[in-house]
Amino acid sequence: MRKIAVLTMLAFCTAMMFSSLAFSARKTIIKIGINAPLTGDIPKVGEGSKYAAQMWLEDIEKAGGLEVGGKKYEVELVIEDNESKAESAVKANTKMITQDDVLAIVGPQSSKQAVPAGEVANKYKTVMISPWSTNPSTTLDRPYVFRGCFLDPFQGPVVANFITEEFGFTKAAVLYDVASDYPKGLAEVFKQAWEDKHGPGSVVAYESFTTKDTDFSSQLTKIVKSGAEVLFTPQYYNEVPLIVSQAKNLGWTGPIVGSDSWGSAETVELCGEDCYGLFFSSHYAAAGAKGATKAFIDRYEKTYGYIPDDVAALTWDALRLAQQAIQDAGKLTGKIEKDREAVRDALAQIKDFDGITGKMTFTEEGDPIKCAVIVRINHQGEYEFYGSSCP
Amino acid sequence: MEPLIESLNYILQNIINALQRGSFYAVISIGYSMVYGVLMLFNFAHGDIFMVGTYIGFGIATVLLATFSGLVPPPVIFLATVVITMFLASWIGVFVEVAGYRPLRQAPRASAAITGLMIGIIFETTILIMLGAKRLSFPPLMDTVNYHIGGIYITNVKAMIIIISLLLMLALHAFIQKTKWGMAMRAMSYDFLAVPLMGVSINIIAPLTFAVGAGLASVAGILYGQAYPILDPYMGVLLGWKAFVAAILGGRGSIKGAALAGYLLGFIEIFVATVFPSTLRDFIAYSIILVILTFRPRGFFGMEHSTKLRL
Amino acid sequence: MGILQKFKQMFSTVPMLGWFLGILAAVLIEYFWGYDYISYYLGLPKIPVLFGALIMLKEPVMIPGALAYDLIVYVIPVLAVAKLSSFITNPGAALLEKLPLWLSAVIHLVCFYAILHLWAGINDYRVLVVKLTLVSIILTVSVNVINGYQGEFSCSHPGFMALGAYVSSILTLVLFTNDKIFGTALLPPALGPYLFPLVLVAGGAAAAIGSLAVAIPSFRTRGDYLAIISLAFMFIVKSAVENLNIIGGARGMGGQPDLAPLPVIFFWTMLCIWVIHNFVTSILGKALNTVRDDEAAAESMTVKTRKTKMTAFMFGAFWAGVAGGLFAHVLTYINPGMFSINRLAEILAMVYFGGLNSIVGSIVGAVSINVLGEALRPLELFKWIIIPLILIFVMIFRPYGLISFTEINAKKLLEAKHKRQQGVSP
Amino acid sequence: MTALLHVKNMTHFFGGLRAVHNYNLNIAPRQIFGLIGPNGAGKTTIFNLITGVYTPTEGEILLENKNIKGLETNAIAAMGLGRTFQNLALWRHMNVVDHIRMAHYSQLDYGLMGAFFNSRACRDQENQVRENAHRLMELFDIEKFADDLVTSLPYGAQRRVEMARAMATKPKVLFLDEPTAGMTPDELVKMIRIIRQVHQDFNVAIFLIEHRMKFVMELCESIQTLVFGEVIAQGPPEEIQNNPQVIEAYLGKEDMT
Repeated sequence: MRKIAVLTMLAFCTAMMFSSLAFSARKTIIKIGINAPLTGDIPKVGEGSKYAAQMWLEDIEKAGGLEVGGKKYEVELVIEDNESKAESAVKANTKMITQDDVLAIVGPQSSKQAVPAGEVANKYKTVMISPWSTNPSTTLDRPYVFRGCFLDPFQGPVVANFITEEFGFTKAAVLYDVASDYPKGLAEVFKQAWEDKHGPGSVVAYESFTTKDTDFSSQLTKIVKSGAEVLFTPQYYNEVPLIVSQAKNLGWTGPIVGSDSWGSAETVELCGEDCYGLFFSSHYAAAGAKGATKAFIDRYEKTYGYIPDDVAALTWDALRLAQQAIQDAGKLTGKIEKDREAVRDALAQIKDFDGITGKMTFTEEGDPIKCAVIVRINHQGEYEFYGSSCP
Repeated sequence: MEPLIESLNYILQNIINALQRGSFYAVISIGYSMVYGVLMLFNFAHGDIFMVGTYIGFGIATVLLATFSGLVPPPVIFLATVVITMFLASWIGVFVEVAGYRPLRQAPRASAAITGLMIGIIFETTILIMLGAKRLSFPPLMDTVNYHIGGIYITNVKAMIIIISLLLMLALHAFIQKTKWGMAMRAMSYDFLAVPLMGVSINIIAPLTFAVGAGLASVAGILYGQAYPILDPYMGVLLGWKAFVAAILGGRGSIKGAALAGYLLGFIEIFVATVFPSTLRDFIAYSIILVILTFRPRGFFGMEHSTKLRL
Repeated sequence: MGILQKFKQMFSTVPMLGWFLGILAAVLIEYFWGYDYISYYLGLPKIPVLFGALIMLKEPVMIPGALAYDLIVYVIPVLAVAKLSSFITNPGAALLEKLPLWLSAVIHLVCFYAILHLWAGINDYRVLVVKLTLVSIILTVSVNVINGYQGEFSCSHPGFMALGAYVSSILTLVLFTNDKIFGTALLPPALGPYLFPLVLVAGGAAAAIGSLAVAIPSFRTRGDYLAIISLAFMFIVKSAVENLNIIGGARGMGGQPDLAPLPVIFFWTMLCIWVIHNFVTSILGKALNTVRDDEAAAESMTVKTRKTKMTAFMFGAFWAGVAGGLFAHVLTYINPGMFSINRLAEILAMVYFGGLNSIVGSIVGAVSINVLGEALRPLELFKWIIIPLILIFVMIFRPYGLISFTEINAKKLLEAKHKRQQGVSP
Repeated sequence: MTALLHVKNMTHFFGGLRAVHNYNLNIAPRQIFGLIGPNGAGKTTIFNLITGVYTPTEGEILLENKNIKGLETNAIAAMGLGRTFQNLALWRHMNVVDHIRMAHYSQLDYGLMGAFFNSRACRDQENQVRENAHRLMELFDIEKFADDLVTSLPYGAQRRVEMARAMATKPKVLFLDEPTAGMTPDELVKMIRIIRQVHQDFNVAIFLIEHRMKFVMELCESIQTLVFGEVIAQGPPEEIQNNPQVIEAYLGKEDMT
């Protein structure tokens, strides 16, 4: 008994001593949460977000902290993995808000995590900016949730218009992943937009597959047979190369057009020459970028060894938006609830924010009004600016 | 006459598609089925063994192509890749057996299944940690040539996949029928206890079975890399579960059954998507399986025996 | 070993009530002094949320601080209060022993809930973790009915859960909320909390009816074939939901009213444990074991094996449906991708880790996997190496799971532990 | 003679193979009836046919003048046809008392809801079953094993558990499939005593398959000899013992213990 007591006391004392090393009075630190899919289905997206965030933090640290209302504050990133699962994203958001006291959250990227996570952020009145989620319900009726990109209902018609104007086609085919929220939503919007333009039945083949499928031969055979002139496939970078090469092998000769989910450097790396000459809509075009955009791309490539995906660029913009909003808020009171509200108000007020993916002004819903870019994959395998479409 | 030929072509084209898809299911589920037959285990790690095999194949192919490209004809490189990969991958199989399943030989089968599942997750994560989140592209081991025969498109890769898969199955069949090891495996799938009597230790047969299964899976992985050249650490998960379905559908320990069920799965998937709206593919495909099993509760070649989980 | 034994003996006189009192003391200490004093002086940024696991893994420099916190706030108060108060808690427990067992159990549960509420209430993240853990407990216990007690290898639980989640979500969206798809609320939202139990039961019933698709083939199909039937069922449910655009398809369904606060979930979890415990200890429930161990013998001993199998499936599915309903209202968002292979692996891990044929085991399994999953969060990828490794070791050394073939003995758990028993029970 | 169990012209085919041919049986109340025959003669098949594991291709089976052919095994068992198995069919993960409790299954009527919510009816009935189980265990001398897993019991005790379990179903006819298989002489003597006692205390008729002639001769009032699915002789023990056909078909081939 005595032995235990002595041991306990000893342990206690050592603990006190050691922790005094780590001891620092509670000062106001600006914490920004990053909710990213580091594991799970799309780890590459998580990696891009993480890298962009680390680059941003580097900048802040170089400047010796973030200056708000004439005072420099230390900034800390809280990076949480959401495992690409909805409930994990909810947990991560709850943890960051209630435990880590973050001032704002950037992420989650995919809509299937951003929609439920947004609910949490809104409930706790914390600003959340999803850089990449294009599902309208992410921000719908949620004053505290913003996004850094355009929405599906905007992108679909942009692509439909582009194809009509560029090629003059009237018959289109769509191939999409029925089990994944983003491709499915965009496929529906595109179909609607195309049929509004060319009459019902002008989408001659509307085929789907399921996440993780790698064989699209029966769908593509159907599409080839349907007599479509163009194939629209709003898929991710890991599926696009397979779709493109299988289509070619099954006798498809028309153009294949994609959406912003193509905008990863890996698309062309994995796809190779098969993808040269294809078009997709995106948030920004890496090749031939100028100014701040180019600076970002070059720096990212230098640090991490590859050209940043659109996710990285959007995350960068989202973080800078958050930074701007915090600075605009004027001063930090140290009372987290108050500061969060101030940041939210400041963010909603931001006009013509000059992001590397375009100029942004938020609507009432917290969606940015920004332009879409049509990108062409040129014969060096670079993403080339081809045109843009603004709302 | 025109439309008739056209629809005939359409069907033929889809048969070729289904044959390619079915080949993968067949080869992978045979590996699954062998373990299942011999040890009565669900080897839930099989999908991930396939994944690891594919990555090994990727590594070997990359190295060989970098060193010998241009010096040696492509078929030689291809063959060398297959042989080396098979050899290395079979050690993965042995490792899984020794580390994960051997300590559990007396345990309930479900526990062993969970161990397999966990080994699979460890493989996935290890690959993710080692190689990062980047997807890899399997280098083509031959130039794709696309033949257009009377309205049907077939590439040399496709033809090769179908042929090599068939050859593999025949070779395996010969191995099982003719060699001492194969016979021991067959004996074991009849009776767990008979084999020690024959003078062959289960501690040799079990790893051998895993090795053969892993070897097959790795060849399937190389072929898979030719057909669908994008590798990611989670690529084996769904395939593994589908192989599980095919192996058991085929009947316990029946190589023939597993191969048949594999092809059947390929055909169901392709043709359901062809005939019905493809959004309903999974719904209809799995309903068909459910109905088959309701009316043929022992699979195709399943033996009359009542197996319960040895709890 | 010696110290451990001594330790065990020292605390063998503490009844459950005493432990509750100890934990209560710890929670009160944390509640009043945790933030302002203890964590402050230990240099911790905040009250460590999961016993400091998160902060320790993230910043190793905090390890001593977090450990000291655990020691000061939890270990010492719990042990000290539990031991020192045994002179009062033992008579207390003896007094409760005189009451009917159910009343005594209810009193204990109420005490336990009060403490849990206080503990979780310190931080909403804790609340969420506790909620999801409780839902997992329901789920795990319900799987154990089929996979443990009845010994099948059923893979369909994510499907059952999905049925429950969707049906109950549709009901609450139709009845209590103004929704885009389903129009204005049919009933005043204030009625929500009162009718929520019925909604959950409806979700459970839907899952139970759905389970017939697996249960009926199970009359003819044995063991392994049943495993793929159930797997096929899971894929069918997922694919069906994906194709139903009215309920959101792959986009999922959100906006469920927040009808599942902690007390509601706690109540349902306890109800589930109680009902399943009653069932599996009754002869009708033990019939599951007889079907598992020897079906022919069961038949000859007058057991209606068909009915038994059907009951097991529908019963297990019912609770999975209830768990799904609660899950949907905790997250207030569901999509079909949540109820797929990943969920299946997680459920199986919890059941087999905890222990087959044992409710206690399932509770242990669900709690440990959930808490581990959260606590190891800072390790990111390495979490998915450590958790599987732990599971493999458990399977190797305890093939039936940590605690298997053990039932709750409420009487023994709650009884007073007097000093004189010390010699009797080691 | 009013038969308790009456089997008439029962014939059964497995696929094309005729396993049992024109089998007739009459067991009177309280009678001990033996069935002997060489291995593979179809003795266990007859048990399985009567108890409903298989449905006979032809013939009729009456228990107390009620048709039981085609009913499910559990229904037949509940009507009063208890049995034991040749190779013990105990439940590996269950303790002894639960074995005996389980066999009361058909005597409960509290329903599923009663079980879920532990209703009064459920508690009362379960308590009664528990009492009855302890009585039975005492009778069969297995009380001391009550909380042990059956797999940890000595062989003889396992046999007795099976008997006790069968008796718990309140049978009118008890089918014993080689009750002494694999027993030591000591255990054998004990078994004979137990069977006698069961016969007396429970007022049951007993139908048993046995290999050990001595055992059958001592216990049975009437014996049938089965060869290749056909009865070749029937009568009291002395008669069977001296029947030349039996000696040739059965005793001549098998060594007699």
